[in-house]
Amino acid sequence: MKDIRLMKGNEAIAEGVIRAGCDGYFGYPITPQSEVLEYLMATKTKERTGMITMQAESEIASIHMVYGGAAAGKRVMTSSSSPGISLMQEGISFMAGTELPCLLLNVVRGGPGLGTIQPSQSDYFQAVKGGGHGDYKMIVLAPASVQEMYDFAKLGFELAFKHRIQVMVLSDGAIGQMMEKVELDEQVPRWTDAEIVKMHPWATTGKTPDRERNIITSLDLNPVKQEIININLQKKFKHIEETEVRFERIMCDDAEYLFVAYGSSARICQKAVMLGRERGIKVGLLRPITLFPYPTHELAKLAKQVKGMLSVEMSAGQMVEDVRLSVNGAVPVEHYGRLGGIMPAPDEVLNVLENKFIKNKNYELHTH
Amino acid sequence: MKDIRLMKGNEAIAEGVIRAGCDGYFGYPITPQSEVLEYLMATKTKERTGMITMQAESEIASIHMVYGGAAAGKRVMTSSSSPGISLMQEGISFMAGTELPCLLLNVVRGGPGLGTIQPSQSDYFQAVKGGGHGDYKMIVLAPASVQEMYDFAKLGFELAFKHRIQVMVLSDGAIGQMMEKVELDEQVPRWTDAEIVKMHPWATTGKTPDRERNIITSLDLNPVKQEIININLQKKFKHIEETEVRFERIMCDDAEYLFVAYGSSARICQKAVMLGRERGIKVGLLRPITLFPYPTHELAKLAKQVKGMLSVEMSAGQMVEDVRLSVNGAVPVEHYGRLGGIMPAPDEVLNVLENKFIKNKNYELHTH
Amino acid sequence: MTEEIIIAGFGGQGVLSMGKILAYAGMMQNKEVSWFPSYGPEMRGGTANVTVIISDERISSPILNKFDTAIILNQQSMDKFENSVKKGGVLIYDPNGIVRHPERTDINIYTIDAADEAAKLGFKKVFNMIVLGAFLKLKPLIEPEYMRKGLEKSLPLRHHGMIPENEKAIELGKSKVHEMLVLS
Amino acid sequence: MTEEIIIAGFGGQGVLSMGKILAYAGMMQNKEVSWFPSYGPEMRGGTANVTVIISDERISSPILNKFDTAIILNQQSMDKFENSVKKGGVLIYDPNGIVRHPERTDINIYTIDAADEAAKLGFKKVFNMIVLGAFLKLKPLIEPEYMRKGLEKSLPLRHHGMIPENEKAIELGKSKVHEMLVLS
Amino acid sequence: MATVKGEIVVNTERCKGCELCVPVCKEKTIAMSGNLNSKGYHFATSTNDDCNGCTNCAIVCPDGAITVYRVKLKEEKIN
Amino acid sequence: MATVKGEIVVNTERCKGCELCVPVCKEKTIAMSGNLNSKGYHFATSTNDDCNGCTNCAIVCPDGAITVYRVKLKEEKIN
Amino acid sequence: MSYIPTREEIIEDHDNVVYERTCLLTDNALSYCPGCGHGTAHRLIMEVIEEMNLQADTIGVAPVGCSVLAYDFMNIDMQQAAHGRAPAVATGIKRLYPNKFVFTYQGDGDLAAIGTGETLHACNRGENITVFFVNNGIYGMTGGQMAPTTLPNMKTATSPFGRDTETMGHPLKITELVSHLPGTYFVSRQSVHTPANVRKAKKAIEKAIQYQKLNKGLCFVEIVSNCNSGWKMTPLESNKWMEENMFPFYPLGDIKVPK
Amino acid sequence: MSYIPTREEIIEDHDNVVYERTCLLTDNALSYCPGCGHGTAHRLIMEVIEEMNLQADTIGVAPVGCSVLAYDFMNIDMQQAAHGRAPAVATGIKRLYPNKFVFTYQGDGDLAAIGTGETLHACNRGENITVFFVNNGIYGMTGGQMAPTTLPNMKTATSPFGRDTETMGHPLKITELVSHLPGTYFVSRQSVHTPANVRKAKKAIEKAIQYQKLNKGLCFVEIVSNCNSGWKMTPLESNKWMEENMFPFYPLGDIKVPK
Ligand SMILES: Cc1ncc(C[n+]2csc(CCOP(=O)(O)OP(=O)(O)O)c2C)c(N)n1
Ligand SMILES: Cc1ncc(C[n+]2csc(CCOP(=O)(O)OP(=O)(O)O)c2C)c(N)n1
Ligand code: SF4
Ligand code: SF4
Ligand code: SF4
Ligand code: SF4
Ligand code: SF4
Ligand code: SF4
Ligand SMILES: [Mg+2]
Ligand SMILES: [Mg+2]
Repeated sequence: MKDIRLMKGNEAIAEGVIRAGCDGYFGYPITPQSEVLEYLMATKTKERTGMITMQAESEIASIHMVYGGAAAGKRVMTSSSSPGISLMQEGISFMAGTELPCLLLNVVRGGPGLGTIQPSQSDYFQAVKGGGHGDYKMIVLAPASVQEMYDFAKLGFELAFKHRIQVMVLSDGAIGQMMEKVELDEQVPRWTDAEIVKMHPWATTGKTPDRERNIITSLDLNPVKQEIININLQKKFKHIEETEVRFERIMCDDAEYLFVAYGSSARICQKAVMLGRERGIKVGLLRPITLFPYPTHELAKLAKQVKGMLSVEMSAGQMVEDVRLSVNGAVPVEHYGRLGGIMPAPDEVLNVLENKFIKNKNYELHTH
Repeated sequence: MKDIRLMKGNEAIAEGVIRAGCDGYFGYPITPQSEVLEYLMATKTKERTGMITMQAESEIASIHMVYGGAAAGKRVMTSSSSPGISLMQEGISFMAGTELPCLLLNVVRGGPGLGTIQPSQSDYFQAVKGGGHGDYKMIVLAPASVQEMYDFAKLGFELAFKHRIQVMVLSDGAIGQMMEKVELDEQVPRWTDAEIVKMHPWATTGKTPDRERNIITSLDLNPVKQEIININLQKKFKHIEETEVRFERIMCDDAEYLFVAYGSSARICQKAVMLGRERGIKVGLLRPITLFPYPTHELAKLAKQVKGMLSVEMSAGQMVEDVRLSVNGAVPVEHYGRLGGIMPAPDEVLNVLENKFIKNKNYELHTH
Repeated sequence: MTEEIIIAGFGGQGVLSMGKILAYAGMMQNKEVSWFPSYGPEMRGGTANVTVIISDERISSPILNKFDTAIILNQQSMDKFENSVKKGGVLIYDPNGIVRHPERTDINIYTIDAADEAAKLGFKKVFNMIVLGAFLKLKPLIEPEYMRKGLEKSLPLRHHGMIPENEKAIELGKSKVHEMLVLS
Repeated sequence: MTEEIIIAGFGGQGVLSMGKILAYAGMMQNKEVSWFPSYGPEMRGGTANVTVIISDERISSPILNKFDTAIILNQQSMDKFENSVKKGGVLIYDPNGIVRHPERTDINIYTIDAADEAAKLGFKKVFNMIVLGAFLKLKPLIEPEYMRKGLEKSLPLRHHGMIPENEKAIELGKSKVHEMLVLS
Repeated sequence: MATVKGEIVVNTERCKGCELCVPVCKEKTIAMSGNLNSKGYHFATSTNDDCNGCTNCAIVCPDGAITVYRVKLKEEKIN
Repeated sequence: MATVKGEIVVNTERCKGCELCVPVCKEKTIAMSGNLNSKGYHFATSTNDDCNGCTNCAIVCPDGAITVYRVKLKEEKIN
Repeated sequence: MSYIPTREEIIEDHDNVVYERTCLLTDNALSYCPGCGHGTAHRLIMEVIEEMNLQADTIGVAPVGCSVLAYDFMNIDMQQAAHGRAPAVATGIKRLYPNKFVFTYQGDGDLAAIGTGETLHACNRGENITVFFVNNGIYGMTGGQMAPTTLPNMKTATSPFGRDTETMGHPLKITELVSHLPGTYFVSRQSVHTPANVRKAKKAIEKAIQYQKLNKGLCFVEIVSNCNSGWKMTPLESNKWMEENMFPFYPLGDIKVPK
Repeated sequence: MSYIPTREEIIEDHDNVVYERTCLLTDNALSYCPGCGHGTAHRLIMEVIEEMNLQADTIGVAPVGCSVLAYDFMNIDMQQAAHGRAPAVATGIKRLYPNKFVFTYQGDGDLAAIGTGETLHACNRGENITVFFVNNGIYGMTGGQMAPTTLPNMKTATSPFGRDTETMGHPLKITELVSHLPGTYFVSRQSVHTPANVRKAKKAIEKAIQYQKLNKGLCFVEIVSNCNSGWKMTPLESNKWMEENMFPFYPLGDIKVPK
């Protein structure tokens, strides 16, 4: 029998990581994601699977505990919300430099600063362009449902270890706090220490006589070597761009106008597509699931078909840059966003699309 | 008589802030910028102008000391290099949310992680797109000489207070460590406390009976109010985009090909322009001085004139996105970068330009 | 079938758990459901509301500004949500504490004296179940057996003894809802 | 006039300060100058080098890979920079400790026995000034009065007493540089 | 016999009904009202004439809801 | 009279000429060489036969440059 | 017998007021739960500032925690600091305004978890600031998670089976710790749940402010307080629980006094 | 009289070796300045790990500081941690590998400035890790700036006129501080500049490792060391200066021992 539950997004991903065989969670409370740590504590992960759940003294400590565990080959993660994720930027850059796999969850709230605890998507740049220093990318997964919050736990760990990369689940307060039906799957067993030694020969598990010592470091003072390290990193990112793009096409086949939206904005746009079709507008939705790698080619293809694209984000215009870079001037790309924790409504975004592209009025944007 | 000195870039900006009437510097050592704090300490700022120079326990403490000082209307600053700047991202986002003026210096080194201490330009995204959470922008000044390191101290404080915004001087290890001639100007007097009360009525200087209490906060839990705050912020950024763009055109008037480069890369490209002209190539250089606001319109204009643009950065390709967004497909835009602390040479970048656009060979990029 | 519901009132009135029971019951009856709360410290003593959607199809937006049904339990929520009911939709409210009654004529308005009834029972906690009963009378989306399953799933084990009381309250609610005369 | 110079050797040989004195002197003579060092912990006991540019015009790139003159003070630097001298350019080196001598035939190569001369003087510290003298002999960019001003500006006051010794060492260097016979 | 007489005034809108003021009143002057304020709280109220103005209630009130008054009674000297 | 005899071997390429080993040798066995190693350091060297293998020099050497040997001398019993 | 005035007569005359809310508390209703000690702590600090006539000279720093909105209630110039960073923020202010009175107001999560470094170093440097530290053994604001100061076996949202000192560490006596640093001048632990304690706490606050005016270094006043919501008790129960459980571990009184 | 063997005879026979560099130090030349105590500290730790046969069970954490490259010298699995975060990194490892021997190696800037929070909380939680703390009173790596442990009036690149305790604070005795926390089990301060001190330091290191194997909580071994480059002295001068100036302030010996 299928194991179906009604869960909050935050609970779903917590249950998801347990079932994905996660070895350790290290985190610090912050709204709207504290349920992740609370759920893990309440479910006694240690007794259930042996997974360690630990409240750290700060987000900075959390990310470096993750670093330590990841560098020893374990499936580890942390979660936070915007201000806490900002504090982790140095640590994330260190994990990028050392190519350590891990799962990071940002349940985004409105910024800048302390901002608000309401949902937002204004951390796109930070997640996708790199909020830390140096040239690096993370794989960024954008769940649009509680089920995906659950699913991306397992997918996240898989991708993280496949590519030795940090995977960030970029969620938001709405997805984190809402309840939906979730179908759970089987428990993936945690790796034994012996399996880790075998599967991850780079991991610092203790130097045995049969191999050289393992070193996890992001430092090389020799610029020639450092450049090679960086070039190899870039090659990896390129490879990921070629192989790991994920997106969902909703009513795109005959679309004349396109919403581009991820996460909870995509849910809103999905409804707007339905409303639009009722109004007789041939509108579709391209929902990027991976924000890095971005579905650039898909958008370039769609640019040949549609008359205009509207990037809908709960931000002042961040992802829209990637849409524009994808279509490279081939078709008008506009942005519509709500800020500060406000979520747009389906008819609202549909009206904007109509006004921008169809009625061609000089529509007054909320954000400018 | 003019006061001319031979100084390191780091020393020049230190002298610059003193003369710009800076009230307080708070910082933590890190190569390649520790000379800033060392110079300030050695020059006894307290005795010279009354300026406070303080070594903090960390970069995080530094940025929040800056927050405190700025919120009380003082001209304050911090400086660091890449990993230290990553640690400040939460603090910077708080300053953005509270619209506090300050001067920030990033003498960029190679990343990600601990990386190297050699010069790099791989923190462009962090500085320009926003490494912290939320929708915000800083004014980003990119000095290309020691003189500009000096000049941008004063300019930086002026812009910071004019717009109540954070101004980041995005330098790099090369500009920070090299010595050039610097012409110093007169000491700008530090503001008296009374002047601050007058000039900055928002500053928390102690509530007097003649006014309401002043509050510096980035929090508003009411999303409607929070959205208004954010919209006003966006309006400010828009205004800055309209009024504060700075760039330098070098041999652009008749250019058929264009380098786009900032900071020390621009110095290299300037030499490459000279070499190119010797070879008979009509090549020019557009040097953005402000990275935000970006010289989008200037590049869009130049896109009508040139046959190709090469963005040269000591990074895997960051500013190139802004070049592409500016020209919107009108002209091919390529990127050339060296990584990990390596600086390209003038003939090297010229060769790349020739090969990409003129000989039209399939030039093998270093970075891909 | 898709039913889009907003439930809004004071924190402490059981708004969120009423939504949760409804969503659980819908899920047990094999429907798609979503439950989206207002959250955060503003809930402390302030207002609380939750959007519940029950549907036969995959749910698109869990966040809405128009609803098939609004269940309104204080004045603030009335001010906020009266105009969010779709034309022809349903508004149910408890008149207790309501100063300005709804004025729309293009929707169907019902009242339920849940606070009074709960007080009469001497059992204030079932207030929200009485309201839920009123809703279910008007929108019989969920069959009683699934309501029970929903209660079982959403209440912690130690409260399962209370399920009969809750069911009774639901039945009471069903019997006490009545339509407001629209004077137009 | 633009002169692009690399000075390279061990940390401790006074490479950076030699470049600094040259740059200061150039500045005093109203030229444009730049001084760009290798920096960081690799300097600890490792190699050190500095690019100095002296020019009548605004200096474009302070970072170069081709030089008019290379002043080379150990083997590692010879290996690294011999090929960076422009065709027709100048390479000056101290043969002390050099195992593999320069082999290019399209540049002008000079030697200066600065270590030996300094040892003879019993005053090792002026080693770099002797080298600087050799350079100035070949490239008399800076007039002696500005060299003195450069020394004054770049040395801390407490070392000003040493300026005459430094000047003498420069003169010594000028007299001791000699061209290498190119066997080709 | 009391030589002072006190009175308290509770700002019923500020009062949150926490009841902290009740036990600290030696004179048992304060009790919680059966009525609610606009925020739904039962507020504190003065229930007898015994208040001596000691201010205990006011200084433990987290919401600064109580103002205390006191007058000295002009006492006729006995003896 | 010594009942043991020691010897040290200095890894002259590891030695950085810090001189820390010199004063800790009670036997005054160690001195700095006039020669330089390839990194330019004057290295430590054993200058007499008095080493007793006490290891003092080796255990203060930050660079682990000294190996110490010791043999027991077969002593003829007097008395 | 004397004439006994009526209630109306008494309250009509403002001269009869022996206690009223200080004007340095705004008219905004406090956002705290009923019975929460934060309100009393706010009031005491504002009373002292009023009495010492320091309003125009005061710059306060609010933390992240339930008291994040302190600036809505305290009628003084205030800055809201990022979580844990109030001591750094206050340092920045005080260094630039050595003659102002600068204080931070922080919770236990803010001061003793994420802000440990800033707290310790401000104390160690002997910054001339005053730290008011409200220790309620829990993260009130975020819904009752474990704090560094949570007592052994105490149940919170993130220690639902009680704080297990084996894996979660012992409660951190940060106040004792900072008292060991030469930079702290006056360190005291108080509570505000009874009239007597309120009076003592106010004395400690007065001293702390006095000393700052004399440039004596950092003064640190802890207030052990209830978080009845987080502890899931009524206000009266929570104060009782506090006396029985918190005070034995966090004994009240001065910890470091000037010699 | 006995036969006295020749030098060649003695060193020919490996059985005669009474001291040689442990095989747990790699062949890489140490990157430290001549005479720097880091090298000796490295060696002692590696000797003990060798003697206790722990190589396969050890995961070390290198800091940011002069010893950032410790992994080039220690022949064990190692992770390089961000500046100040080694205790958090070690916590992450140890929680997931409770049977491994996990240690951090940190400088005073790393451990007592930027890393204060991580240090204190790892100590407070009683993480079963061992912290080796090399206190040289300065930031060696970055060119000799002031550290939290810099002595009063000591000149550094950022206190060129001497550490002014009025504005820069007093030197921080972090070791004494952490010894007050219930989570620390064994806390000791040693030096490695004389044979006798080296021997004592090694004993302390042995104990610290032993106790970790017994899951006793956090063990903390400070090594007061020279930074002759930063102090601008010869190695011998610097050791003398250390004895005369550092030891009075940072007295050697055990600070907390198991009861
Ligand atoms: C960087 C960051 N991390 C986490 C949070 C979430 N957060 C807000 S308040 C708080 C703790 C509050 O506890 P405490 O300081 O004890 O104050 P109290 O509410 O108990 O008075 C936390 C973790 C935040 N706002 N910012
Ligand atoms: C986030 C960050 N800030 C600053 C630095 C620069 N930095 C490198 S090492 C160091 C201090 C080293 O001092 P210490 O820890 O005492 O070690 P030592 O070199 O003295 O052994 C600093 C500040 C850095 N690498 N990262
Ligand atoms: S002032 Fe004293 S006597 Fe009067 S009501 Fe308050 S506590 Fe009671
Ligand atoms: S203490 Fe204050 S808030 Fe609490 S019941 Fe009494 S008057 Fe009301
Ligand atoms: S082993 Fe002892 S006696 Fe021999 S050289 Fe070394 S210190 Fe001297
Ligand atoms: S202690 Fe070691 S490094 Fe120093 S001089 Fe002696 S052998 Fe050489
Ligand atoms: S949650 Fe706790 S600390 Fe916060 S206001 Fe309520 S009782 Fe006070
Ligand atoms: S700088 Fe100091 S700590 Fe670093 S290696 Fe040199 S002597 Fe040692
Ligand atoms: Mg608390
Ligand atoms: Mg140090």
